Amino acid sequence: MMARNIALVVLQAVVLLAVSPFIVGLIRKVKARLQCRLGASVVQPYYDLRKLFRKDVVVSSNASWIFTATPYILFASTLTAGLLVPLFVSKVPLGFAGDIITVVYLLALGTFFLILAGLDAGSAFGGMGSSRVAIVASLTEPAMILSIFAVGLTAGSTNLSTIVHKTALLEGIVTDPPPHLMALAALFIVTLAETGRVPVDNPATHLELTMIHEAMVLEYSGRYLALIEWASALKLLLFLTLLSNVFAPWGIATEPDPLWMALGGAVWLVKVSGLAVFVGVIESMFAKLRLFRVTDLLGVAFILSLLALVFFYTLRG
Amino acid sequence: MIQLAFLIGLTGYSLGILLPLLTRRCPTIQNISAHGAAFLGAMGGIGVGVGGLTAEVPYHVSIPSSLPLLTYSIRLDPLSSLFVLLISVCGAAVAVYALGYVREFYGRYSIGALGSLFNAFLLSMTLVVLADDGFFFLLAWELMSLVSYFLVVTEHDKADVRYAGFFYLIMTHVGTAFIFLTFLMFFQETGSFSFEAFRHSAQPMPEGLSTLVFLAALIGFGAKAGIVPLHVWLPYAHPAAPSHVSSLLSGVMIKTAIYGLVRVYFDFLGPPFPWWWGFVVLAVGAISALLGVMYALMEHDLKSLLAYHSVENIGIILLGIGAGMIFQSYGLASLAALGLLAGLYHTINHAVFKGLLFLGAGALLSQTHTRNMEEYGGLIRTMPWTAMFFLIGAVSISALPPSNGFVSEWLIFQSLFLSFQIPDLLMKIMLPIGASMLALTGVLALACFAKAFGISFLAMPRSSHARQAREVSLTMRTGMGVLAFVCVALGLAPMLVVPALDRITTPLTGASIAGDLLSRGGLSLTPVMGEEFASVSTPALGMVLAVIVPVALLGAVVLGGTLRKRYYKTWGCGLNLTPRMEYTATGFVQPVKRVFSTIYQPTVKLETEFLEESRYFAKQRHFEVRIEPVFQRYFYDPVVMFVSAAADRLRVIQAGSLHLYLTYIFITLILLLLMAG
Amino acid sequence: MGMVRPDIGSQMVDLCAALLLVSCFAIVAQRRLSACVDMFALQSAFLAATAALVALLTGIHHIYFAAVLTVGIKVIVIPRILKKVVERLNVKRELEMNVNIPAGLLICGALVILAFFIIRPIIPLGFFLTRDSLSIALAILLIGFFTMIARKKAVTQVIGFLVMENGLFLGATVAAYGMPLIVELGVFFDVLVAVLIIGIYSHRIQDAFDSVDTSKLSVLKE
Amino acid sequence: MTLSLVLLLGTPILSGLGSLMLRDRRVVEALQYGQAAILLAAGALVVREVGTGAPVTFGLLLYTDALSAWLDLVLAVVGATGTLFAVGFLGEHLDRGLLSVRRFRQFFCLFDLFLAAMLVAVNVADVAIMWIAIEGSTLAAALLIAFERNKAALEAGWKFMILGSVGIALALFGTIILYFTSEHVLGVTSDALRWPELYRIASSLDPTAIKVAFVFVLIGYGTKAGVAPMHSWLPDAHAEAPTPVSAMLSANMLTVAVYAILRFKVVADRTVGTAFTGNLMIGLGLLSVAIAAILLLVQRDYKRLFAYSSIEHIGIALIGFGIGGAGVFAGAWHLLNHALAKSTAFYGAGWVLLRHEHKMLDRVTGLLRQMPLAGSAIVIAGVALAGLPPFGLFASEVLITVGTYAARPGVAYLFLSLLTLAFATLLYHVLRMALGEPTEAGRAVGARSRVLLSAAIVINLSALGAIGLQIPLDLARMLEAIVRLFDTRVGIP
Repeated sequence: MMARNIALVVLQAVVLLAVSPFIVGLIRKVKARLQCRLGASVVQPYYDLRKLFRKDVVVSSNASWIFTATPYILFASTLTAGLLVPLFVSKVPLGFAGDIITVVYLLALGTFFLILAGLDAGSAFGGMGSSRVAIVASLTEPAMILSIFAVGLTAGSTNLSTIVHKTALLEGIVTDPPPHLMALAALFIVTLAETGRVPVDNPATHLELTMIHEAMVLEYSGRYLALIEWASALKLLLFLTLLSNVFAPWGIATEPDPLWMALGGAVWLVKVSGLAVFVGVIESMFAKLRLFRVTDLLGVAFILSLLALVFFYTLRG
Repeated sequence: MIQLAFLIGLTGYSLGILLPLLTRRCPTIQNISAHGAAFLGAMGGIGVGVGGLTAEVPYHVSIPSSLPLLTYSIRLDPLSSLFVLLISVCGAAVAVYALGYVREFYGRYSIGALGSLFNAFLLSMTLVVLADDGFFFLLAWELMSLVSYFLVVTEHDKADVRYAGFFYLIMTHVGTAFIFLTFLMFFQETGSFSFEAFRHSAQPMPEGLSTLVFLAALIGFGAKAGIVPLHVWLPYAHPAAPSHVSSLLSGVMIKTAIYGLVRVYFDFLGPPFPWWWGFVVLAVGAISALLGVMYALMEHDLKSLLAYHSVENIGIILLGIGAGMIFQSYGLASLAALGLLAGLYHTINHAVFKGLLFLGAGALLSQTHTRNMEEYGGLIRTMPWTAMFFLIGAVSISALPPSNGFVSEWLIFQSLFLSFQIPDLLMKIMLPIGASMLALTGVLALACFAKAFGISFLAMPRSSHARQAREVSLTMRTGMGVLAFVCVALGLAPMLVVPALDRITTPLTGASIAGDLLSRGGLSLTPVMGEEFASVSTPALGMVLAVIVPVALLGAVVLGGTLRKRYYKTWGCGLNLTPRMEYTATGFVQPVKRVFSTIYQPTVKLETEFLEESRYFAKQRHFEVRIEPVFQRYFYDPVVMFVSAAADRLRVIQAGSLHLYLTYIFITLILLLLMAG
Repeated sequence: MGMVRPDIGSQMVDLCAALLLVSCFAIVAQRRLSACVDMFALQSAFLAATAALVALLTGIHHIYFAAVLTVGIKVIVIPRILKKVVERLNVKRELEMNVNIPAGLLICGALVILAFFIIRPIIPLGFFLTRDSLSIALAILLIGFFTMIARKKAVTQVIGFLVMENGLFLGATVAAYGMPLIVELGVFFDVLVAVLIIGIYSHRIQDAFDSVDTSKLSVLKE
Repeated sequence: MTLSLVLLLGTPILSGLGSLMLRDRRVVEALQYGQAAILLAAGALVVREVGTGAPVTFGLLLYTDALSAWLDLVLAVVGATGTLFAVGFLGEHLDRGLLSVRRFRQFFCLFDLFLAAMLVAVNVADVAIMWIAIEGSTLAAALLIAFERNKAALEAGWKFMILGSVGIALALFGTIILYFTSEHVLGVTSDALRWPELYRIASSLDPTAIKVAFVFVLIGYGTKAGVAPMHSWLPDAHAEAPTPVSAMLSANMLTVAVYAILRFKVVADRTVGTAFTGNLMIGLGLLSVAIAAILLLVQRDYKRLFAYSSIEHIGIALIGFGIGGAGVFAGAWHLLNHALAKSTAFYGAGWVLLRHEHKMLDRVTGLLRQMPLAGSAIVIAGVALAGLPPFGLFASEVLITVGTYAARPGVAYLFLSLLTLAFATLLYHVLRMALGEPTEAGRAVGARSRVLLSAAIVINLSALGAIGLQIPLDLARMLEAIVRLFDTRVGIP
């Protein structure tokens, strides 16, 4: 039994690492298409990663060991968070190690070290990025915990595998749509904010007035930059998986036999790419918000998730 | 075993009190004798604590005193032995640290006084936690406040230190008055001051009286713990003390207030109490947590930042205890045990990492001689060990996995989320709102400590002090190292801590939950409802992280094929970067200040001095931002105004004229004669 | 001592006590300082007479001795000291007052009523001969106290104090046929020393403040 | 037994007269040292003998039971250290040429007679003789207060003299009424005024007369004890008198006046029941604590500061005695500790006065740095007077609050808040003086007097510390005897 679990965990890690650059490529492709230009191919991110891994690393003379350690800590914490989320089978083997709060705080561990790395180089850009991420993160994480928990209440648990397993068997989902919809909206806003998509932060720009995530990683190069890019892609995939599996887990394998898992995996891939396309469309439709409009948007997300929680009790009585 | 440990502890501390005063001559002897004796005493304390936790029947000894109503009686039940253990472990680490830190005070302040007061402080705290008689508890409590006052004003040549000390002394005394009222009401009911009588009072307290007792205890112990309306003295007093003392003040002394609350609510008042008590404690906890972290974010003096964080963490502890009390009032004993256990776990964690952080701040202060973070910078290169320990403390206090802060905050989250089992609708909604405030607090704490660590340790030194800083002495490093090790151990090994805590919560709440709290052979924590509800296993998380990092390292090297690394200037749009261009702490928190400006009501002052020639080129700019001290302005100043106004008006009765004095006597004589006639 | 029937005896004692009370009112009504001193001497004389009468009627000899002492000290020695103080301080005759004379007299009247009201329940306890003049003794005590408050001059405060002493002495003789001898001696000795000290004080105050107006003595505030 | 009583009373009288006759300064000082030593020894002897046994009498004149022995202890200890301090303090004035040897000898004559008068007042059996002794102490005190002959001292002395005499006169009238009622029961005998007889027949005395007598006594001796609203003379007298005198006034004279009130209370309780006297004393006590607590805040002179603190503590003791039962235990314990702490505070203040030659509170800072022993004396005394644990006043204040709470919770809340206010106001000034950097150098004190001053302080502090947490056995037994004395159910031995 032990060996099979470990194999499953490794499989999940490999799948996550493989699919995440594809998702980023897909979103860029959709945006390019909507701007009536051909755009790079969907697999371009893989080439970028390979190029970056081969390049030399340039490290700032002011920086300390934190600067060099942060990429690895960020990559490890995001991957561990990924391993806790059910992808293709509802009972994820590492489920006992953590629940939704653990996932959120693992991501926070990554953000914490990213903020420190931003400050470490001593440049104004890094400081600016860290300061902005501090306020954005402090508004998104509570919203994230509460929205997932609002859904968790239907399953009576905060453990992701249980939530997915119960909702997958069509038990709770139909009964009270309003709180679920609110929680879904809140989580979608959080996804855009955490992964630095357009309304909150423009991933493609290097203009110091607007960039939040990019500013912190400005100093990175070579394999460090590759790891960080890969980690942010992983984070994007993680959020999309949460959106799809927690709110619409149909088609996921409920028992760990290979055939069902393969089918579940395929269904998961389709759902995630659909969401990626949707994110691409959203990015093309909206312009980037001013920084202190973003905090109002995130305030809305926080209130939405809180209301989802409150409505869950009041409506069901 | 306990008697032996008790004797060692007592001799250690009393030696520590006497020795420094006798050896007048050289400060080093005084320093070593004081802190050596303190270390010995702390070892004794650890023995007592461990003995108490493992002993079946509580160890009890009482010496009658010649004063009526006062018996010097001591009782070592699991709750007090936990706190004795806490005090002794932190005391031992701080004693080792102080050996190096106090060297800075040679020649400027009397080391003998500092050393003996330090020992008296530790002894009085241990006695507070062991006391089994109301009168003796009050005596030890006042002694603790008095000794800690004289420790806070060690550097009494500075005016703000004196003000902070006096403010602290008055607030603790007001607190003690309320605690005295609580015991008075118990005395009224049971006729004696002994805790035994409080515990088994014949008939339960009448409704009105028990509410009075609840409020008086909350205010009394809250004033010492620093809950929000009564917290204003804390950010003055803790930074003013020498760092090794403020580490004990913030880490351990405010925990005696938590001990008091738990003792009065769970032990004396007994389980069936009205629901709104738990809600009041929860609300106070949530508000203290949120406001504590918000004011901490705006603070740029490292030690008062840490002091505000103590207010925040006390709030989090009260959230746990409040949730426990709510469950208790609805008869859900096992959930109440979970809430209380989470609160106590966070108490231990906070004592350890707050102590560590203050010791770190002390190390920085001893090297740079300033507490202002804006003048730090780049200290990680010159003080690597201190940076490492401060980082461990920062990770723990921000509750990041797999640290100990995360475990206790996770437990408190779970106890708040279990609210759906409460029949009453209002409570069902209130607890998750408390959870949302805890989530917001947690993440703001993360931002605050990212700022504290980032601005102080990283990038380039911003002042000449920071440039000349060197690593601190070995004793200070070992002191911090011990606390850091305990911090990590508490994080990775909850399965050791939980059974010990369970021995405490079982008698208090009547439900033992150690069994179903630890599943998978103690690997993971599952709150009461079994694994499928929720479970976390920090050891497993730690292992997975430990596996992925080397794999990523190897993978990066294999994929890339190169290991070359070049050092070059940071990119500054072509300019070469100077420390003035780095981000400052004020800059870092400006977005937060702007988002939450309704709470802060900031006042910004910007004066620009232009060149004579043209109005467009500024010679000098002076920028100052000030946060509105709301509580001080609308709560404390009016009280002080009222008292001094009353004093001025009353001054007229001593107007100096003999005839007026004679008239006083005449009128009193006539009135009393009429009364007697 | 059966010479005089008891009720006539108590009436005679009451007569003397009444005379004493009238002299009290006279002191309060005085405007000039030296007249005050004379009035005090007169009152002490009445007091001695009362004491002698009581001694005569009850046959307790040591009261005679007290009466003689009163005459010696309070009628002759103390008025002379006060007269000397008044001349030396050449304080102007006019008496400044906190309370003008009509109001003073009204208050003294109220005090007498109050004294009667307080002592009335105790009367039956006393000796038949002298029991109803105890309330007069209390009245004199209160009036003496009031004169100390009403007048500004240091000397008048002394006189007020001495009137209180007279009230006390009358109370002692009336209530319990005089205290034991040593007590009487002690009381007299204390009164004498008190007056001496007050005399010394008024000299020094006169030199230091060149006025004896006690309202000037209010430098020491709260 | 009578040897120790005679020794106790005789020594101050002899040394007072002696210091008048002897010409040479050194001899007078030696006399004073002897007197201090004998006082301490005699005090200890009296305490040992009276302890639990029956009251000790010497002929018809002296009558020392547990209460008197308690006061003897207070007078002996504080008198001894006060004499030491006085020799040091006045010796310094002599060395600085501010004083002639004649005035020096006059001072000590008055000082010892003042102490003797109080000792007699406490041990004498007859109420009237007690009155005479207290009157004698008032006269001696009046001359001592105006010793320095400046304007302020004269004014303070005058006020003390007038108010004191008025108080004493009222007390005498109360004694007369008591004599009047006791004579009604006992007939015209000379021992109608002796305490033992009064206690024996107390239950058969006339209630209304005793009520009126107690009112007069409470107002009269209350003025001497500085109970509000008759306290107005106290701050002026204590501030202007030479410091050893203000220490004696504060620690001893107020306590002796309270002793007189307590003696009458024992009689009145047996006649009228404890309610009447209790309520009166609690009311006046609360008033004193309130006035003192508030006025402490606006003080600008550190001797006046300690004077107001005396008013507060006498008020607390009165409340203690007013409650009865454990309150009496606490009240007596409070008086002893207050006397020790207050005299230490005045010794410290005196040393500071010698050094800085002015009494302005806000110009004195950094005492702990500049004058370690005087500074720590003031700080430790301040801490003790604020009612903090290691010293006895904490225990007595807790017991008294418990007593008032049992009687009426409202009074207990008021009492506790007043105590907290007094704690804040007193420590505000004391700590402002003690901490910080010294601003004024002041004038150094001669070596000889420095030894004497520190001796007085050290003896007092060690006594205060020794009885802080645990009462010595024979003192505890004596306190029980005092409690029995006030217990109306129990007959008087």
